[in-house]
Amino acid sequence: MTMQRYAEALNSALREEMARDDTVWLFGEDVSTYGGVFKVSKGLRDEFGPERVLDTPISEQTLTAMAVTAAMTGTRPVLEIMYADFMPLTLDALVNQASIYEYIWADQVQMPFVLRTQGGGGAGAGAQHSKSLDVLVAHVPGIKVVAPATPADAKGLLKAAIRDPHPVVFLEHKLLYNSRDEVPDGDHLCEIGKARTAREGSDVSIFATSKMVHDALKAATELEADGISAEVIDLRTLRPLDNTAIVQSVKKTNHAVVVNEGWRFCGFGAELSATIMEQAFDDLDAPVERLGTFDMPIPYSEPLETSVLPDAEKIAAAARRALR
Amino acid sequence: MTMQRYAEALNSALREEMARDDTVWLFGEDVSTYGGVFKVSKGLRDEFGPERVLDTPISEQTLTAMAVTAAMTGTRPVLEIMYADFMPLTLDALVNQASIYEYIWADQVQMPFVLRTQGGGGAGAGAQHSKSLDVLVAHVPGIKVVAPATPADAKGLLKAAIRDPHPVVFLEHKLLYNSRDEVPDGDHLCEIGKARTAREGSDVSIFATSKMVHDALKAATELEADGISAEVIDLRTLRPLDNTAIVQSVKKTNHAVVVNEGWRFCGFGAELSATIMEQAFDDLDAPVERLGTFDMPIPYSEPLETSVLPDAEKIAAAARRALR
Amino acid sequence: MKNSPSLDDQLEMYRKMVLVRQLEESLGELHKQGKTRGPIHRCDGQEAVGVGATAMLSSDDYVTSTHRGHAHYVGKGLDIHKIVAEILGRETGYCKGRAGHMIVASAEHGLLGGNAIVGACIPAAVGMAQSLKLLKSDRVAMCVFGDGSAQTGICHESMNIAALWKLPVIFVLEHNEYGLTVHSDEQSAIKDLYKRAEAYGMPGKKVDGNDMLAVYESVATSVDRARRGEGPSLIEAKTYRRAGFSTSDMGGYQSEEKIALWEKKDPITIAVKKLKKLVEPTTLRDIEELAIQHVKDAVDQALADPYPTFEPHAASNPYRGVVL
Amino acid sequence: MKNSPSLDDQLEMYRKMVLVRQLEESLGELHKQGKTRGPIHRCDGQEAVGVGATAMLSSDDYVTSTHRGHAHYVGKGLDIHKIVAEILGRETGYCKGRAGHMIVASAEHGLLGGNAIVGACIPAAVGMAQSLKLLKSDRVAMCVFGDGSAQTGICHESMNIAALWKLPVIFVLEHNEYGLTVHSDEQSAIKDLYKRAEAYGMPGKKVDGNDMLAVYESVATSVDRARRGEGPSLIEAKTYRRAGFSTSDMGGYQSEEKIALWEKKDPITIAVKKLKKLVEPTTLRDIEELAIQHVKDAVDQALADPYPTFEPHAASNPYRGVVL
Ligand SMILES: Cc1ncc(C[n+]2csc(CCOP(=O)(O)OP(=O)(O)O)c2C)c(N)n1
Ligand SMILES: Cc1ncc(C[n+]2csc(CCOP(=O)(O)OP(=O)(O)O)c2C)c(N)n1
Ligand SMILES: [Mg+2]
Ligand SMILES: [Mg+2]
Repeated sequence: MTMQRYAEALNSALREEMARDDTVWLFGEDVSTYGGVFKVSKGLRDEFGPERVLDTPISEQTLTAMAVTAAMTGTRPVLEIMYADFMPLTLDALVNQASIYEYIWADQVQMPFVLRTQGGGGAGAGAQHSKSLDVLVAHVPGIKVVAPATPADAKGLLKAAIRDPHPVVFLEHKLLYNSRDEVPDGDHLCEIGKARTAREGSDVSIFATSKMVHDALKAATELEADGISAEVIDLRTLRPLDNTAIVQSVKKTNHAVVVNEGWRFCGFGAELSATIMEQAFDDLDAPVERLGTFDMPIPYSEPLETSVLPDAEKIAAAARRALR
Repeated sequence: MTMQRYAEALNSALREEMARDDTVWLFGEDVSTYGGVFKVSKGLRDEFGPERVLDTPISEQTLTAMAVTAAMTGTRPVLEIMYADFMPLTLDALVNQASIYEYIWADQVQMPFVLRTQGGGGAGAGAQHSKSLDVLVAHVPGIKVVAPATPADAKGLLKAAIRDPHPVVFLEHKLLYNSRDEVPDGDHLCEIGKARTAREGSDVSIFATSKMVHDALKAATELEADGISAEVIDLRTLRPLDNTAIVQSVKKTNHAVVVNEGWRFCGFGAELSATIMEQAFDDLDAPVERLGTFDMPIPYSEPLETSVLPDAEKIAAAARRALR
Repeated sequence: MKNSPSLDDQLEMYRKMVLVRQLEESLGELHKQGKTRGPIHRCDGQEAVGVGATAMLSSDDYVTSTHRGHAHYVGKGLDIHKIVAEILGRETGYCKGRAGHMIVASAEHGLLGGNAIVGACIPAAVGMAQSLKLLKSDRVAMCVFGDGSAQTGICHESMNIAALWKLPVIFVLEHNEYGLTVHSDEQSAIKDLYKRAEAYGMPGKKVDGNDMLAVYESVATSVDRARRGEGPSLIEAKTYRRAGFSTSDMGGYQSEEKIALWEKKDPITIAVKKLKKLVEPTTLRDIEELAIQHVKDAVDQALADPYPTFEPHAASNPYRGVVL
Repeated sequence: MKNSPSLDDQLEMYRKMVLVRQLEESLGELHKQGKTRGPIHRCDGQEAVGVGATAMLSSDDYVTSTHRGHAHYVGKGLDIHKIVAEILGRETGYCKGRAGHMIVASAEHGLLGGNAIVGACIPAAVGMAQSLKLLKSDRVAMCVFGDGSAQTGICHESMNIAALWKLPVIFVLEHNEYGLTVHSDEQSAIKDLYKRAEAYGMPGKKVDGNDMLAVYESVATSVDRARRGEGPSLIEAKTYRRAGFSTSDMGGYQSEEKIALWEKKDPITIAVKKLKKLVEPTTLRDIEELAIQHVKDAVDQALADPYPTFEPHAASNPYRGVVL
């Protein structure tokens, strides 16, 4: 085990995979000379050369479309889209291109590419640089969507994503890049599609992804003081969803809170909530509590931004409601 | 009352609103000289002139962005996007522009524009021309989303959408354009945000939008033969959702099926299902049954396409499961 | 002369043009008989572009195409029977009937593939070219796209990136004067789109799109350039869409005189006139008759072929754990 | 001379440049003191573009801007205190602190507005211009955007549409050699982006972006042209970004010599040199001192202003019927 920041763990994952497989290449705005605005690709240009680590013009739509076809013709692109807020620009290439070809072309092609981006609020980045928008890609068949909460998972999942023969959207969080934790040494891989129990508990299950896992853990600590034992499940993968882990936890606790940092209405939390209800209806003693960012633009000013985002306090309150 | 095709009802709505308010104008690919590929804007160029009915280059992204700012500067644009499959191209303008300004700019502007498009499968149009993608816009705060199922609602909702001071995405269905039904005479308006009971029933509630309302009605007829009384609620508006109507119906029937033509995973049905569970948990005797298009690209060949789309038979089966 | 096709090559191109012509006429016939599903986009009168532009490529060069791709398919060597079978949604088609008339692909021929999102084939070729460059291959990627597509944002982004990175791409702009029902004069203020090449720092040229030899020679020069690693070129082939946008086009917006004028400039007539100076008329007649028979047989066979049956597709994440 | 500013106008432009310079320096200072939130995009050294390009506009002409909009705001007449208050997230800001540093707008000044989606201000101006044309107004819409933005697809689509429809738009390209950390030479193969105007059939010209008079004269000619209904123009103003991308930029990729070179060409120095021939030095010194004091007062006041408190916003569809 080595202590690493989340950004460093991602950097190691990229480095290791680029060293292992010389068809892996990186591109995106500012990823090369500067090493990425969040420094995830730092040093890789020097190590692997400017042919394999490319700065690009500001052309998200085309870059994504290029990733799709580069992937079907012999290389493994890893594209960085600087903010998740720009995912709408990538969506035609995902929905109308990447999503369809493996099935529609009857398995004549595969598309091993990774689209990395980062989202989330809390940094005062304003309405155009703070959104999650994870559900926009999670809705698209044929695209896997992962969202690691810890440095270890960041590394293991990114390595798995790069090796995956199918398209993977890899969602990072701007407030996690500096978080430090232990990362297993060696060729550490995490299986895409498997949830992780971040904390065991028996009264209520809190399902979360990305930064919300940490808020859920804080909420669990808070709840413990009240004698409430909360289980925190880090889903890690949004698509395909680990139904088994979800049902297992709800069967144990009979109460569920789902928390996702995207907008609540038609957000990823709705899928979680519906899935729990469908698959564990008889085990539920209360309706699933669902939290998301308030259904409105994310404001800039700190007190306003704090009000609209889900956090530990709101999660704890939701858990109490679930148990009421 | 006059018998009108859905396309004609839309055409009347556009004509009446353009005559009533000369700041209303139409633009989009093929809407002017040809009158729209589905003939919704037929005759309007002749009547209102080419300045108010404009054919455009194939530039969906910019056209949508233009609608947003034209609407905040004194006119009321109605933009036609030929297929809902192209909505990803419109999404930056919706998510990062239209969605944010009223709130973020503290109500200095309003954006009365309508984005009309049509989606749905069943016409053999293939994976890039058959999708619904309604949830992609329904997720976005500040954008109303309506989806009429009948000619009367098509007319009444489109007129209301054009008069609405806020952005409205107006979802039509390619297989409904030729459907005929009675449309009230005179200045017929439908309130955005209100569901409609398409059929009363007491055993199970089926919630649907757009073409699925008709499939649900067929399913209800089928179920009736088995002595099952199904209520069909045409939601008409996806956002804002008519929670009152939903809860009212579930309180009566205690069983619910939600059916939406978009993909099932993270689809609009997930929101419906979660909402019902949250708001009527104690009234539910069984989990909400959720139907959508199978989570895969929509294939071209007829037997394949038929297999993946929801239809009356699948709805009836879901209702039976709900009642089991 | 360098970049002039041999006599055999010319005869093969002639044969392919006749194949395409016969294919288009047969498809038109099948449509009238109600034996096709969805619209068919015919390319009668434009055969010289697709056939002439692809004749110098080898099967491991890539071509990306549009909704109007029949001449590109045949030019790239695809089998007529498997094309027709795909268009008719049969199991024996290139994509087992899943893709349908607009998205046909054959990986073994490097045709990846038809694309019904206007403009999407442009970045697709750029992505492939980037892969080829990374693989240090001297293969090339070509996109053939319409005058309408040239107004899309991705066209700009793609040309900029391809020229900047000196990618082995050939941009073949098939200017047939229409984007659906809208004349090119109403899609752009400039007539000669090849001039835009300069805006990206790459060579641009114009060629008579109805003269297969002229197309061949112009494109071949650009292909050579690309193979030498000198970067992309834009070739604008001027032609005319005689057959209407698709079989569902109700017409009325193209002038009869213009169509008649272009009928006189028919690419097959032009080819025959030139070839008659080089071979006996019987040679051409034999080729023609065999080609016509070939298409007839292919169509008959395809009509007798079975439809596919539905199976979920793992990579595309079909319904899982859900009763269908 | 026609399109030359009067002496009073020149002095006012000078005053505004000093205001902007002082604003940038104060914001840099506040950032260092940890009193700002999120990055600040300074425009020191680029004042002549924003101020020179907007000086001939009236308040009901529209301007759309970028993440680096301070000179555009001040040029368009916005109040320094309300700008700073917005940047500091205070209730007294132009947008009550909701917009923050990148999306400031003032409807009464026609500044709609800053935009942190690269390129998005370009179609925004085109949409406004289309409204103005429909309203038969002789007002104009201007977008000021960067060299990086010029590579986006919407830039192409917007210029094509504006030129085709002869819309009253002025495209002011502020070429400061960088898009974030990437030099313009790595974003496009051509150096002079104004040449692209030809690709759309509109006039394009280049101007010394550090000379406020040159900018004014060039832009004023285009504004007149637009007011006469003769359509758009593209003006490329050559300048240089001395201050790094933003306050969070760690630098290291811009050469010291280049920065020093451009410091010699400082727009304020150039303006002073010219103005000294027309007025007493004390006049300039008075203007400067007053401007500096003005910014100091504005900053002090803003720092003392209250933060907003959160309220849901009806038009943006906040949580409804849900316990928060
Ligand atoms: C993004 C997108 N917008 C609109 C359409 C509808 N559409 C299909 S083909 C077409 C015209 C394309 O014109 P052009 O590129 O010149 O091709 P041509 O049909 O002339 O071969 C349009 C508007 C589409 N398929 N995709
Ligand atoms: C669509 C989009 N992509 C990327 C970014 C991140 N980004 C912000 S500013 C910038 C560079 C813009 O360069 P330019 O247009 O030249 O403006 P400048 O900063 O030089 O004023 C980038 C890449 C963004 N905000 N929006
Ligand atoms: Mg065309
Ligand atoms: Mg710049």
